[in-house]
Amino acid sequence: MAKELWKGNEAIAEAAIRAGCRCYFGYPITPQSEIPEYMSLHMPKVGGVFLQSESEIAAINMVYGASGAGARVMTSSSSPGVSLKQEGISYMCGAELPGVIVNVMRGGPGLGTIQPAQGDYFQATRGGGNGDYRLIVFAPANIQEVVDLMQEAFELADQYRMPVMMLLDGMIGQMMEPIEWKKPPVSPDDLPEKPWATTGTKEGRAPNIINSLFIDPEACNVHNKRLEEKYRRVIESEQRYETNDTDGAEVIFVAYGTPARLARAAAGLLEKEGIKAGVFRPVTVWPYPYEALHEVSLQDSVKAIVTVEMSTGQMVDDVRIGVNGVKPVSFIGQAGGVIPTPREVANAALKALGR
Amino acid sequence: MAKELWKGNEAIAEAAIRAGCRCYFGYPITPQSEIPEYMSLHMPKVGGVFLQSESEIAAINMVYGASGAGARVMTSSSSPGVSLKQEGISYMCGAELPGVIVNVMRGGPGLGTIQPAQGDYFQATRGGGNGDYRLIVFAPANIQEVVDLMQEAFELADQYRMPVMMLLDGMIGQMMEPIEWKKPPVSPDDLPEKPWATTGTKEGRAPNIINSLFIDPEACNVHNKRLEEKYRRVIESEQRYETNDTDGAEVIFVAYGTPARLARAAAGLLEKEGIKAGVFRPVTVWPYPYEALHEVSLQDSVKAIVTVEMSTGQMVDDVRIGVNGVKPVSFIGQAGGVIPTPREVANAALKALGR
Amino acid sequence: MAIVYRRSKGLTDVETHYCPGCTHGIIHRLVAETLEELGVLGKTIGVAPVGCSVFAYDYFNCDMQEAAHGRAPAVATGIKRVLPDKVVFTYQGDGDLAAIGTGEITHAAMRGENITTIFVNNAIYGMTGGQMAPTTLVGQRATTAPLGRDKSHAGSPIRIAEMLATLDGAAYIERVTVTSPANVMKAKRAIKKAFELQLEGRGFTMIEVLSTCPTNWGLTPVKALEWLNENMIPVFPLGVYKDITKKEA
Amino acid sequence: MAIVYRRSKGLTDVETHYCPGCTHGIIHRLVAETLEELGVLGKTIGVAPVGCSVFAYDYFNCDMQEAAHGRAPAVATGIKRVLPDKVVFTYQGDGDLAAIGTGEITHAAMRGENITTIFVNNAIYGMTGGQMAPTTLVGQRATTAPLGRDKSHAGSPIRIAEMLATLDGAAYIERVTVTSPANVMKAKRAIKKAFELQLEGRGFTMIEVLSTCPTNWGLTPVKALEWLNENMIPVFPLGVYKDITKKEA
Amino acid sequence: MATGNVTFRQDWCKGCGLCVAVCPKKIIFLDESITNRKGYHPATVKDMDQCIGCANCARMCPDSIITVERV
Amino acid sequence: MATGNVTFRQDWCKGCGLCVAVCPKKIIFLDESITNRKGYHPATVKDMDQCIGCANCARMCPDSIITVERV
Amino acid sequence: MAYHEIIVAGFGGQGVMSIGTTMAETAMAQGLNVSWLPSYGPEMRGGTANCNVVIADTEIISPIVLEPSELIAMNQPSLDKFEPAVKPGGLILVNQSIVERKVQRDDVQAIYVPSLEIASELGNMRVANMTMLGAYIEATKYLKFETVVDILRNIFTGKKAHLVELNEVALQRGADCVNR
Amino acid sequence: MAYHEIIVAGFGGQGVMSIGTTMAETAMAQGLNVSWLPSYGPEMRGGTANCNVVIADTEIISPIVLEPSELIAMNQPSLDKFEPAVKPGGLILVNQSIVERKVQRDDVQAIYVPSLEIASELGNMRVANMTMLGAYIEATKYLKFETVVDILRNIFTGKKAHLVELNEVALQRGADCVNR
Ligand SMILES: Cc1ncc(C[n+]2csc(CCOP(=O)(O)OP(=O)(O)O)c2C)c(N)n1
Ligand SMILES: Cc1ncc(C[n+]2csc(CCOP(=O)(O)OP(=O)(O)O)c2C)c(N)n1
Ligand code: SF4
Ligand code: SF4
Ligand code: SF4
Ligand code: SF4
Ligand code: SF4
Ligand code: SF4
Ligand SMILES: [Mg+2]
Ligand SMILES: [Mg+2]
Repeated sequence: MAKELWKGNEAIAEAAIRAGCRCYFGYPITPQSEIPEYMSLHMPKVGGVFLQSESEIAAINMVYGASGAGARVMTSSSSPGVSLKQEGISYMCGAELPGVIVNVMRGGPGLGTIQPAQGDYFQATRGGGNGDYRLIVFAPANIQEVVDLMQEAFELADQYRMPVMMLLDGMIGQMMEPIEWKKPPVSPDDLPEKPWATTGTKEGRAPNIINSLFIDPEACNVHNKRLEEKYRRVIESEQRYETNDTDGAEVIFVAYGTPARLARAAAGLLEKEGIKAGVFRPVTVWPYPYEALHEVSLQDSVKAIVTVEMSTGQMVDDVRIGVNGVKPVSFIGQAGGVIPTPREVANAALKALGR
Repeated sequence: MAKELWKGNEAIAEAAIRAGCRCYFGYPITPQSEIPEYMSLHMPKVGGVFLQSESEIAAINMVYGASGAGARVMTSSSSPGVSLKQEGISYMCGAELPGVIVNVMRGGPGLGTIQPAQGDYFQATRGGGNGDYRLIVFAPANIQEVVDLMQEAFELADQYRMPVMMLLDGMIGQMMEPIEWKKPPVSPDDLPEKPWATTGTKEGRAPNIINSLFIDPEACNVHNKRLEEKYRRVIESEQRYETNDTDGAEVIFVAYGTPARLARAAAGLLEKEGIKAGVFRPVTVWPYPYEALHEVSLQDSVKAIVTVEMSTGQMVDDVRIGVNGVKPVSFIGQAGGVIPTPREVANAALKALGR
Repeated sequence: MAIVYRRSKGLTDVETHYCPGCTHGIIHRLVAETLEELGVLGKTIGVAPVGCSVFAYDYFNCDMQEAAHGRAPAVATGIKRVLPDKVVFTYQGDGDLAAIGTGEITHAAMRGENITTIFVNNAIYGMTGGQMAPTTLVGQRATTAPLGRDKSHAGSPIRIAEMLATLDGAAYIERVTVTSPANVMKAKRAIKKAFELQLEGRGFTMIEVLSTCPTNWGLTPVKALEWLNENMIPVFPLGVYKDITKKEA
Repeated sequence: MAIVYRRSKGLTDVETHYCPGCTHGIIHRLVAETLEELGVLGKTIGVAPVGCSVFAYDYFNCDMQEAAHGRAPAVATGIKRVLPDKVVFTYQGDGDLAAIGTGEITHAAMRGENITTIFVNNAIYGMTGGQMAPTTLVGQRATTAPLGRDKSHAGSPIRIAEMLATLDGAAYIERVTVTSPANVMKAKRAIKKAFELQLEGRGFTMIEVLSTCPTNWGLTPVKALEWLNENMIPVFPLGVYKDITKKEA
Repeated sequence: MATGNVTFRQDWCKGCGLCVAVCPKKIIFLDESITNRKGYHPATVKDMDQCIGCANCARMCPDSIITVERV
Repeated sequence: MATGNVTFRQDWCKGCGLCVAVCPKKIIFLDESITNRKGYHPATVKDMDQCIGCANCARMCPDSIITVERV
Repeated sequence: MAYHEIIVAGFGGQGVMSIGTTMAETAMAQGLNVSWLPSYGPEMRGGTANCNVVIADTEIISPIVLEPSELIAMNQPSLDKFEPAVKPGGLILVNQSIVERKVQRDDVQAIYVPSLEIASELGNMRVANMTMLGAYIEATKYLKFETVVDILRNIFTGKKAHLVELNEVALQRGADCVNR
Repeated sequence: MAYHEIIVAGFGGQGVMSIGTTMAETAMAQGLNVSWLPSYGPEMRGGTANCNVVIADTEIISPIVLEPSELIAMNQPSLDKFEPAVKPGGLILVNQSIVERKVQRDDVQAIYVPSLEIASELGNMRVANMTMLGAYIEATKYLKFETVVDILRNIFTGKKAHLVELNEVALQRGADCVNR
C-alpha cells in the first residue's frame, strides 16, 4: 500500500467512511472542524448522511436517533463541545446504543485555548454524564493508529452496543503524517443486522423501543447490573496497551497519545545519561490496562513510575490504582495547550529517581 | 434552639437563604423540584432573585453571570440536569467564579429513574466538564448536616473563588427530619466585598473582566498552574470526614451520604455477630481525605475495607487510591434507585473477611 | 349493529398512567387513529419526550424512541435522515418543546425536517408537579409561580405556532384543541393533514394541541375543559398558522 | 478646527484582532459611542460571545463577561437580575445567537429581559473558519456546505428579527446594516434607541446588524459590502420589526 | 328505539366523567355501586335505548375504552 | 480651501480600503510606500485641501483610527 | 421505648403522607428522634403512595423501613404488599372500609378501623385518615393524644380552626376501635 | 541522513503552510518518514503562521520542533522569534525581501533569498514561497528537485498545469541564491 500524507482530522473522517460509517452529525469547533468539513464534502459522495447540527447537544441526540434507527454513526467535537454532549452520551449508554464519538481535546477549563491538551481524561474514562456507565475509550498516539483503530471502534460499538470514544489531542487532529490504509473499506451493506433497531415494525413484529428510562428502581438496578456485567466483559476482552523498552527499565513513563511520543523522546535522553527508561502506553484508557501496568511495575528493576500528561494530572489516578502502592508514582505535565518538553519529562524521571 | 421538622429539599433552600444567598436560578426536575418551588415563594420575601430558567444550561449560565456580578448564588438540579451543566461548571471554574450547585442524585444512566442513587460521584469529583478543574464537593449524610454545611459551602466558594457542590441523593432531598438552625442567618450586607466583580466601573477603575479564555497556551498553562496551586491549598485545608468505631475495627466500611447510615446499621448487625466494624465517612468527597483513610487502613486490626455505594462502584477508585494497597478493598452497592440493605452490606463484609 | 368507534390499532393494549380525564389520552388516540388510517403503523417511528408522555413508547403500537428532555426533534432528525422513507413523529409537551427544547424544535422547523410534531400545550409542567411552563398564562398559579405568573418577572406566554410559522421550512402549522367532540374531530383532521404532508415530503409539520392538566390545574376533568376554553384559547388562538399548500392554490 | 469624529472613549486603547475591513469593528464603535453618549460606560456590563467577537471583553471600555457559546443572554440575565439598575448588553454572532443559542435568546426575549442584544449577522461562522451558519444564504458556499447551502438539505436561513418579534416581551427589534456611512448612521440610531429603551426599563431590545466577513466570504472588504447589499438584504430586509413605543403613539 | 349501543371496558375506566359531560342524551353516569381495581367508579349507560350512537363519548374518552355500535 | 482635516493612526491601519471607498472626494489612498509593522500599507490623504470633513471615512473605519476635524 | 419503624400506605389522596407527618411532628414535640421518608414519583396519578416513619429515643440509623414494626394499610394493594414484611410481633392497622380481606399472619396483631364509615358519620370524609392515626396512638401508646391535638392546632389555624375539634373526635373514634 | 527538524514561519498568506506540505510530500515520496504540524488558531487574521516539519529516515519520535535544525523565516517577527532556538550548526533561510535585518548568530549558517523580487521578475507574486523552498533544497541537499516537481505536477493539474513550469523556475532561482 502506498503511503499518503493526511491531516489527522481528515484521516479520521475518511477512516470512518471506510469503516462503513454513513452518518455524521456535528458542530464546528477548533481544532476538529476539518472533520465535519471533510464529511460535508465526502459523505454525500458515498450516499451517506452529513448534517451540521444547531449545537453539540443536537448532534449527540441526532446520533442517538440515527443509531437507534440502525445506522453506523459518528460525531466529533472538542472539549467544551464534548462537555455539552454528556447528557446525551449517558442516554446512549442507558439505551445501549452504539456510535463513535471523537474528542479532539484542547486546553481548558471553560473556553480555555484551542491548543492541544488532555484535560478531558476524567470525563472520557469516568463519564462526565450522570449514572453508572462507561465508554470504550481509544487513545491513539499518531494518525496511523487512529486510522487503524477506527474500524475496530465501530465494530466494538456494535458488538457491545455502547458508544466508543476516540480521545485525541489537537495535535493529532491538526498534524499531517504519511499513513497507509491497511484494511479494505467496509461496505455498509455487509454489516451485521441490528434486530433491535427502530426501523418500522412492518406490522410483522412487536414494536422496538429505544429507551433509558426504568422508572421502577428494581428494574433500573437490574438494568445497571446488566450493564455492569457487559462492562466486565469489555474489561476482560478489550484492554490494549503498548510497551517500549519496559523490560528491565529503571523508570517507567506512563503516557497516552502525544505525550507517549514525548516520553519516548525523554527515554532517549535518559538512555544517553545511562538510565534505562521504558514507556507504558495504554491504547485503551477505558478499560484501563491495570494488570499489565501492575506487572510492569512489579519488576525489580523499576524504581519509579512517572505519569506524563498534557494536563495537571488525571490519568495519574489510574496509574496509582494500577500500581497499587508497589512503586512510587509521580507526575509531570503541562496544561492549557503547552506540551511538556522531552527534557522536562526526563528531568521528572531524574527527580523521581532521586538524582 | 427548638427542633423543626423539615423536608430535605426545603431545608436546603432555606439554609441557602440563611447563608445569605439572594439569588437562585433553576429548572424543575424530580427529586429536587421542591428547591426551586421553595425559592419561588421565599426569595421574593427577602428581596432576593428567583428565576426559573428555560433549561439547566441557561440556569448555570445565569449563575455564571450573577456570580460574576458579585451575587451569592445557587442552582440545583438532579443527575441528567447536572450533566447538562458541565460546560457551564467548567466555565465557572475557568473564570474562578463562586457559587453553590446542589445535585440531588437519582438513578441513571440517561433518564434512569427518579429514585435516589449516587451514580454521579465521578462527575462531581473529577469534573464531568472539560479541562483540569475541581469543585469542593460536600456529601452530607442527613438533613441536619446539609443545613450545617450550607453556610460553609458559600463561604468556601467565595474564599477560593470556585464552585462548591452539595452532592446528595434523592432520599435526603425527599425525607423529613427534625433539624436545628444552629448558626445565625447571614445578611447579604455583611458579606465581604468582591472587588473583581463586574458591577460597573463607575469610570473610576479599569474594567473588570470575567473570562475563561486564555488563547495563548503559555498563559493558559500559567492559569492552570495557578488553579492547581489553589486546589492544592484546598486539599490541604478543606478535607472533612467522620469516623465511627474505626479504632481497632476488623472491617472498615467507607461510605458517604445515605449509604453511610446503612453502613452503620450493618456495623450494628456485625457487632451482634462478634465482628468489630467501623465506618469511615468522607464529608468532602473532593478534596478526598486520602491520608485519613490511609491512616485508618494501616491499623493492624483492619483486615478488609468495604466500600458501600448506591452505584455500581465509583468512590471505590478513591478508596483504592487512599488505601494504596495496604489492605484489600472490596465493594458492595446497588444502583438505579435501589438502596442496599444493611444485611447485604454486612454480608459483603463477611465475604471480604473470608467468612 | 356495526362498530362505529373502537379503540385504535395504533394503540397498544396497555393502560396509560395518565391522570383521570387528562386529554393526553385523547391526543394519543388521534395520532394512533391517523397512523392506522394512513396504513403506516408498520413504517412509523415515534419519539417520546420527557414529560407526562414519557411513557408514550409503551402506548403507540409502532417503533418508538425515548428522547432526552427537549431533544425529540434532534432524535427524530437522526432517525429521518437515516430512514427518509419512514414516517417519523415527535410527541412533546410544552416544557419539553417550548423551554429546554426551543433550539431543537426551531432548527428542525428551519431545516424543513420532514417530520411531524405533536405539541401538547397544557400550560404547565405536568410530570414534575405543576411548575411554571413558558406557556403558563399570566396570572396562572404554578408551584414555581405560587402567586401566579408575573409578567414583569417571567414574561408572557410564548406562542410557538406563531413563532415557528415565521420559518420557511415549516410546511404546516395549526393550533387545535380537544375540549369537545367537535374540536376532537378538527384536531384529528389537522393531525392527519400533517402526516399526509410528511408522506408527500413537504417538510416540517406541527400541530399544537391545547390540552388539560386537571391534576396540576386543581380542577376536575370537566372543569379543566372549560378553563381551557375560557382562558387558554384567547391567549393561544386556534387556527392555521402556516400552510404551504395554500400558496399553491 | 474642531474635532468632529474621534475614537470613542467607549473603546479601550487596544488594537482589535479582526481581519482587515471586517465590519465587526464598525459595530463595536457604534456600541461604544452609544454608551459614551448616554453616559453609562461606568454602569454598563457587556457580555462577549464565542465567535470572532470573543475578545470583545478587551475592546469595550466597561466591565465585561465572556459567556459560553450561545449563552450570552443567560449570562446577561444573571447579571441584570442582580444589578437591575445597570446597563447590560450582549454582543453575539449568528452562530452564537441563531444556532446553539436559540433557546437562550428566545427566552430572554420572552421574559422581556431588560437587556440589549447586538446581533451581528454575517451569514457565516467567522471564527472557526467559514462553516455554514443558520443564516447562510441558500446557495452560499461555506466550508461545511462546499457546494453551497442546499435548501432541501439544510433549509433556508432563519430570520431572527422576524421570529423574535412574535414575542410579547420584545420591546424593540430592528435590522440594520453598516455598508455605507448612511447605513452606519441609521444603525447607530437603532442601537441608541435600544439602549435608551433599556434605560427606561421597557424590556428586551435587539438590533440585528448585517455585517461582512471578507475573509470567509473570500472577498475584498469593499466587495464584501457590495455582496452584502446585493445578496443579504433581500433575504434579511432592513427595518423595524417590533417597537412597543409605536403602539402608544 | 336505540340506534346505538355503547360498551365500556370498565376495569380500565378512570371515572373522569368526560363521556358523561358530552353525551347529548345524558345517559352516561358513573356507577358508584362499583369500585374497579384502580379505585374508580366506572362509567356506564343508564338507558341504552336512548343511545343514538353518536360516538361523542368515545371521542372524548382519554382512555379509549368505549366501543360504539350503530344500526 | 479645506474645511476638513483627517488624521490616521497609521500603525493600526489594516489597509482595508473602506475609507478609500467612501470618501466623496476620493482623496484617500493606501500608501504603498509604507508597510506598517502589521504588514499593511496604511491609508493616507493625498490632497487634504479637498477634504470637506464629512467624516464618512471615520464612520466606516472598522479600526476607529481616523480623527476628523472641521473648521 | 421501642424503636418504631412504621409504614403508612394507601392510594394517593387518602391522606397517607399526612398521617406520617403528623406522627413525626408529634414524636418530635415529645422530644423523640424521628425521620419521615415518602415514596415519590408520578404518585399523583392515583397510584399507591406510602411513607416510612421511624421514631425512637435513640439515634435513628436509617430512615428506610424494610421490616416495619407497625403497618397502616389504607387499601388492599398496600396490605398485600407490606403484610409479609412486618416484623413478627408487629402491628397491622387495616382500613376496614375498603380492604376486603383480613390479615393472614397470626404472628402479628391486627386492628381493623372502619375509617370511611366513621368519617361519614362525622360528616367529613377527609378525617378518615385521622381515625387510623387515633387507632395507632391507642394501640402503641407512646405518642400522646394531647400532643397530636397540639400539632393539629398548629395545622388548622384561622378559618380552619374549627376542624381541630372534628379531627380530635375522629382520632378518638379511631382509638375506640382498638380492643373492641 | 540527518534528523531534520524544520520550522517554516511567516505572515498568514505568505504560503508558509504549503512550503511545509510540499517538503513533507516530497520527503514521503522519497520514502522518508515525515510529520507536518501547523500552528493554528485565528491565524487567518494576518497574524503569524508557522509549521513544524520533521523529516528523517529513522522513526519520528515527536512532531514538535523546539530546536529546529533549519528555519525558514519569511518575515521579521518569525526571525526574531525563532532565531534563538535554532540548533548550533543549523541553517536559517531568510526572506530578504521583507526582513530588514541579518541573522545575528554566528554559530549557524544564514542564506538570504530576495523572494519578492524574484517573484515579481517572474511576474507572479504567488511563487515567492517556492524560491524559499528551492533554496532550502539546494542548501540541505537531501530532497530531490525532480521529486518536488513531481509533487507540484500533482498539485497543479488541469487549467493550472502551466503553473508547474513557473514554480520550477522559481525553485531554481531560489536555489541559485545558495552559495551566491
Ligand atoms: C434534563 C432534564 N431536565 C428536567 C427533567 C425533569 N422533567 C421531567 S418532565 C419535565 C417537564 C415536563 O413538562 P411538559 O413538557 O410540559 O410535559 P407535561 O408533563 O406537561 O405533559 C421536566 C422538567 C428531566 N427529566 N431532564
Ligand atoms: C460549545 C462550543 N461549540 C463550538 C465552539 C466553537 N466556535 C467558536 S466560534 C464559533 C462560531 C462563531 O460564529 P458566529 O457566532 O457567527 O460569530 P462570527 O465569528 O461569525 O462573528 C464556534 C462554533 C465553542 N467555542 N464552543
Ligand atoms: S399531571 Fe397533568 S398532564 Fe400529567 S397525566 Fe396528570 S393531568 Fe395529565
Ligand atoms: S473571520 Fe470574518 S467575521 Fe471574523 S474577523 Fe475575519 S472577517 Fe471578521
Ligand atoms: S354514543 Fe352518543 S348517545 Fe350514545 S352514549 Fe355515547 S355519547 Fe351518548
Ligand atoms: S371518558 Fe372514559 S375514562 Fe372517563 S369516565 Fe368515561 S369511560 Fe371512563
Ligand atoms: S472627512 Fe470626508 S472628505 Fe475628508 S477624507 Fe474623510 S471622507 Fe474624505
Ligand atoms: S478604513 Fe481604517 S483600517 Fe481601513 S484602510 Fe482606512 S484607515 Fe485603514
Ligand atoms: Mg406541559
Ligand atoms: Mg457569524
